[in-house]
Amino acid sequence: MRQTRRVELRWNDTERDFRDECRSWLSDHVPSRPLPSGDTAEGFAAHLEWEQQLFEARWAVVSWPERYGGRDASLWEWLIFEEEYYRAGAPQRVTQNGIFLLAPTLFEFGTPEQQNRFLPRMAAAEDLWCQGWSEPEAGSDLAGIRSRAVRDEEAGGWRLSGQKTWTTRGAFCTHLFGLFRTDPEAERHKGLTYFMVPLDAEGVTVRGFGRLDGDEGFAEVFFDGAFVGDDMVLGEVDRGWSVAMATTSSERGLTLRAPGRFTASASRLVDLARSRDGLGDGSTERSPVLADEVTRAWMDAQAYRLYTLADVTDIVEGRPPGARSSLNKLWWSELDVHIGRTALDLLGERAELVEGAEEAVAGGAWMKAYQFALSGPIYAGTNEIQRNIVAERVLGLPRR
Amino acid sequence: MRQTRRVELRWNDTERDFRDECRSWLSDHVPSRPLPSGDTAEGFAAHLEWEQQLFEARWAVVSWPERYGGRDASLWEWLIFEEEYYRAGAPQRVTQNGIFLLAPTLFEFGTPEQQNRFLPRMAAAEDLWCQGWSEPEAGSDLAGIRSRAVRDEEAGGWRLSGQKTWTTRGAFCTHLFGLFRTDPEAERHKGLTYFMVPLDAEGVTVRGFGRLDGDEGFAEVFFDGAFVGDDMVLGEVDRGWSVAMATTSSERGLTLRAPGRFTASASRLVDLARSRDGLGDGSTERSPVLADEVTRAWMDAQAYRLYTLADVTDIVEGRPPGARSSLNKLWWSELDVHIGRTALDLLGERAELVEGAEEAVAGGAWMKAYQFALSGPIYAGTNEIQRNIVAERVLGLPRR
Amino acid sequence: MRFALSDDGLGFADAVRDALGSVAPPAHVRRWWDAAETSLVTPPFTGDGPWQALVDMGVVSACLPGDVGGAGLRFVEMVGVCEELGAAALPEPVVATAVVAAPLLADLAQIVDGVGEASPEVVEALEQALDDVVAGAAAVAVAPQDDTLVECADAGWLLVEADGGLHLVDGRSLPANALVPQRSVDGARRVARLDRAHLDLSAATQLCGTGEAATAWVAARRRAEVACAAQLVGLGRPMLALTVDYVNQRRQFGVPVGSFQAVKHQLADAALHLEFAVPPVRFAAAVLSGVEGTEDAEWGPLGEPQVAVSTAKAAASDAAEQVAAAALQCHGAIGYTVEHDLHLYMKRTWALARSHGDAATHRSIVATHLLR
Amino acid sequence: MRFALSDDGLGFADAVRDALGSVAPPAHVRRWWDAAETSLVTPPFTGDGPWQALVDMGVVSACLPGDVGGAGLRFVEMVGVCEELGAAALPEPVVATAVVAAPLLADLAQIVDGVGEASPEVVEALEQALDDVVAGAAAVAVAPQDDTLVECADAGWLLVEADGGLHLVDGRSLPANALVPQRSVDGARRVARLDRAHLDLSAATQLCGTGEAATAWVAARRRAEVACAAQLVGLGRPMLALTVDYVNQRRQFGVPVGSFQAVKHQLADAALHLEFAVPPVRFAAAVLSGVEGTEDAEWGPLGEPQVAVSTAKAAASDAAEQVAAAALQCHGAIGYTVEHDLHLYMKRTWALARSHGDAATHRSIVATHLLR
Repeated sequence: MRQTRRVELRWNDTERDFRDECRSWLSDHVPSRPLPSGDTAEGFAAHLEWEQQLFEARWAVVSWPERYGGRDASLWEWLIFEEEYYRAGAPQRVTQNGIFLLAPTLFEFGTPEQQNRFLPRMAAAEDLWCQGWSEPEAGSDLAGIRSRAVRDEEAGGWRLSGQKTWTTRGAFCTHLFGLFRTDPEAERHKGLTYFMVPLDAEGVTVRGFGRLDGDEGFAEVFFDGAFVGDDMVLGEVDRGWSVAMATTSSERGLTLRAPGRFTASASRLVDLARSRDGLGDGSTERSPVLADEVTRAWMDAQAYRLYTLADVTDIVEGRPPGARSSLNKLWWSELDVHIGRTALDLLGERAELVEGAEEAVAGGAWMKAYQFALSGPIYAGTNEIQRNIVAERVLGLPRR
Repeated sequence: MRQTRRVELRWNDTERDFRDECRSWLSDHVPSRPLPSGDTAEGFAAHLEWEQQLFEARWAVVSWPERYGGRDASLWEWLIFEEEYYRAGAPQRVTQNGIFLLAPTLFEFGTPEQQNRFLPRMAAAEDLWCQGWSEPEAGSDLAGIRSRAVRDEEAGGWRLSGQKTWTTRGAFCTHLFGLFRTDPEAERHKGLTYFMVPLDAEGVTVRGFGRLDGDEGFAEVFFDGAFVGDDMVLGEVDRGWSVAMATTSSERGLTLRAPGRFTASASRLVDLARSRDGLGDGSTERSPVLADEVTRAWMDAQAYRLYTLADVTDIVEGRPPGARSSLNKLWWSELDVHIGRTALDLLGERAELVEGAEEAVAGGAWMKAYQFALSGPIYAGTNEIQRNIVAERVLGLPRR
Repeated sequence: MRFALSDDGLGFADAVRDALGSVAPPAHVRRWWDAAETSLVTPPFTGDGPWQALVDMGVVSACLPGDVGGAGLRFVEMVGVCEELGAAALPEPVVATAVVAAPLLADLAQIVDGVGEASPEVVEALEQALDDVVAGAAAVAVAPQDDTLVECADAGWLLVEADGGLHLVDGRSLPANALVPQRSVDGARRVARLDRAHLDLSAATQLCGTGEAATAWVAARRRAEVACAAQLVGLGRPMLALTVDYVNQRRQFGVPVGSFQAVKHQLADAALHLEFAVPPVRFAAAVLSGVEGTEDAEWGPLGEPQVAVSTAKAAASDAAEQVAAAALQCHGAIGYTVEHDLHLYMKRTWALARSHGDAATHRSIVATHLLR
Repeated sequence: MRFALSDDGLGFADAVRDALGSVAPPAHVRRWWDAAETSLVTPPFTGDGPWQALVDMGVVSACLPGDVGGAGLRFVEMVGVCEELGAAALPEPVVATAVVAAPLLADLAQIVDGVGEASPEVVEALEQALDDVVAGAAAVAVAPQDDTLVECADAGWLLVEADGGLHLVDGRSLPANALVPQRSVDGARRVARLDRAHLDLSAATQLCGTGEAATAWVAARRRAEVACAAQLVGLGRPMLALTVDYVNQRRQFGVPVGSFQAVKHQLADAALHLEFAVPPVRFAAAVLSGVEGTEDAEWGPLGEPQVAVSTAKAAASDAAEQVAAAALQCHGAIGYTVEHDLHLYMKRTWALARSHGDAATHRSIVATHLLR
């Protein structure tokens, strides 16, 4: 007879050891001064160095198999890693799009050759991947993709043409993954193929442009007959949509947004509120109102943490979350905006001051974080789309 | 040359005299104890007596011509009347649906005979009118009306059949106005005719049923071949939609909701907050958070008051508000819910106590008011419909 | 780490849901409403009906130790049951008796036994009260010193907090004017104000005044807060389900109302907040049950019992109210009638959202812990 | 009763809008952004361009009395102009000079004249400052004692509050390190911190310390608050208009994005709050201008100047931020780039919403008045 399962809120000894090792390494290695933004050329280089350090200490991809540079970490250990990583204030992960979006797809659809070729270099930050989902006419509506790949039988591959845009850190990366239309007759979700493309290929042009926060974080990528071989197709030709959906569900789901980031932000918000830059001596009527907002943000971060623990329990026990990952995305993205907004409200008049202003609190990091947070409800499927998904797939309302 | 128009925030002497007279009469006549709810049989009778008092003193329909019992009051004076009426805590107007919804239509579309026959009796609360818009299958979508009127040439009139529902105070009224389909071939907005129907006609059955707050405030009205003469048709046959639209735009617009009701509620909310039943001694952290909600409600009520003054200025100077009346309805209905909700939050545990509970604050009036307020975003075109209207007609978004 | 109901707790909750589905449908709730038309005294519930069904299932005595006839369950095993009792809007005072008062009685019996402080009369009364719970012969209610409303207008036993300690009062011997029933917007609620002037609190009713008793009392009040939160998240479910059914079926403008994005998004938001209120409620129950691991410093402030409790109640109150608001708005006029069942759940939500501390109060408690 | 802009005020606002449409398009704002890349010192604005155009139209000196070369307009006649200056996100310090500082200078000149308190040097400086405003030769800024940011990083004249009164300081004679420019998220903003250690506040700069001067100073700060509110409601308009254009044109899923109800409702809500923020702003301006009737007891607390002002600023801050949020969300990724103009308005909104007191601060002021 199977043993009765109980509520269990203790980390086991292996997990505790994992946390200790992780915490101790981070405490020794996290730069004491924040690196410059990884979305600028200068900052990107600094972040690459950091990524290489992570890789050498086997912290770059903890949940991957050891042969690719990981630690075979469990989902629980991965949560612990993320919690420690953000708690330590470690740098943003500029390798994130490859590791969190492409890699799960490679693990699922890649040939052994593709896996061996790309995964270790990705983990080591030798190949740097950016995503090529959006196009000028295909944002929320990914099925509207127009970029094309035309068969070049002679050369044994494909010729790519068209344009991708809003490619995060595209100007600094070496490779792009994304969908191209291989069957021009097919409509919408059909006839798309998932390609991996080296950005130094002939016929590829990358143009960086400015994001809201002023960093050159975005790029447009133009394809003008660029050639890629058959070995750069991920999954079946013309079946790219279902291949990509596995990736976007990672983007929306658990793997992109562990609670550690938000619980760490919420703790910093609490610290800000307790400081003189926040509520100060709390003597004004305004203070309790803002204290209430800080508390809401903290509570919502805790709810996300607990929800994730319940989610991971479900996954571990074989109850897959399915469309509930849309709930996740709604929660963390709106929580993140709320944390940022509350910080600005605490800072009051000084909220507008940014890096370079002597009077800026924390070097303007809160305004930067707020601007970053504002992208959350937009990218990876706008929150309007997510609410449709929740209504239709979780609640069962008619699709129309 | 026309005189330059300035900002002018003074009431003129006529208006001040009007206010004084009104205030003094109300102060002498408003019952010192609130009447029982006008949405119960017992309470309705008490309210009728009050309506008759109002009529005798010529306060029932101040903006109507004197020959129908009014005072030819200007829009400004009407605003003043409403402000004084609600400030004095005078009883709810059970004649409201006739006076505010049917009367403007009668003034615009009625024959002189109809006007002379119905308006004075309406003002005197001798005829009591309820609206018959909604049907089981036609709520937000009024064009889905199925009740029919079939021509009875011989009798010189029409035979009505079908069902109306959610007819406020239908069980206590004497007459109903509403739309019936006269051209069964016509679709949606076409082929409807605006009828006035005595509820004691043969073939009319009224069944009262309970509203959220427990009062028998709603009725279903069944028509089974009930006869009405041609003189009961308002406007042209088959053109009822445009006739009715004039009325529903009154329902949504200025005439139904003068700011006086909301500024008075907001003032009472402030009083509640200042009392021991509200924030008490203000010693808890909770208090400033609720004080902030009270302040928001008060400010929103003031904004509604000022917006209305600007609106009336526009109307008086010949700039009609148009679709902006949808903005009005969104504002007052959500303000009203916010006022009610904030009162419940102030009352905390005692918010649930209602009339008959010895511990209930103000006899449970706040819970009653909250429940009443909850109907605001639903009736007279749900707020979802209103937002569509604002988006499409004010902002110019595509109708789809 | 395993953050999910235990198999036992889940099985118990499922069994209770199934049972309530047949013995406590909305029509049952309406009978309590109807009874309130003529009298606010609690209708008899100790005969047939849901109370007896739950007694028979062992729900009422579940948290009592095995040696007095209970099942020795911890609160964390009962939190799913509380959700189900909420989802049924059950009028009977099961939650107040089973998870709040009964385990408190058991705690007090143990303390009295150890300290030997109470009079023989009260020791006997304590035994009798425990027997009554096991037999399902009486409900037990608590009456805190701050004179919050008593949640059962005619409990068989009453645990009254008064200066210096706790008193056990036999409800059946109370003067008629001691518990004054209060009419609630929820016609199936039976709440009362305790009029202490008509209460005889003597040494004969005094249970104990030790620190241990105070600790047990605080724990009981926290259980009451979390149990109330659990009922609130439970209440959210039928409101959401009724609404989803309605908007799928109701057509306007030629399409189901549920196909409009404005309706979809209101309900998606309501579902979102309801879903995210559940884990904090269950976590608080785990903390109050001393589940192993909850003492780990990694939890931070959330590991402090009152912070966990207040986080749960604030989240549940707000989420359930949001669901109620969305449900009413998406129903439109039909939801505004008492003929439709929605109001049964909605009014209970309004009441419970402000009972045992409203969201603002609980957030201010958390704020004090975080920002002090 | 006539609650609308006066014909003069409306005509002036329309004229300013027309003028700004040609002399201060978004490309003009971007020039200030570009200049900030290399230096935070205010780019020269007293030559050609919008400043001179507005000087020529009489905007900058409009609130000065006729005898010193102004038009003698009250603030209430300028509130529509402030809305337009906001709608253009105009970087030049027109608002701070024209409606805040210049009329304060005029008030002080009158007080000084009446009391005869100030030194001849400062009387002369006062005259010079007034002449500069009329000629458009310099901007004037105020520096309150609480060390809030100074809104013009290199004003020609500075009115500095210090213990015991107000000082008039010639900006061109300030040591380089006295006004420390602060980089703002809005690259077209030029704000600075006043470093009083490097300031020479002597009797030679002391204007007056009378009660009348204090009253004029309070009035100036209130004008600054309402003028900021007016700019915020102005800023809301281009953000809304850009968004309406975009969602009408942008297609996804085969239809314009603006046909989705979720987009419609966000924008309808934003428009609603923006529309309802305008009357409180204009009313506050009327109260500050002493428009006849504002002293009527019928206005209740709203008639108290600080209540009217704080109501206006709170409403405008919240409404403009709501419009900004809806605009960004409805634009999606394109709004998240600096190549699109939206961010020019949005970042100014973030800054102004918290300048001169944020919404929470102003609501707490109103709360104190209402609930004391």
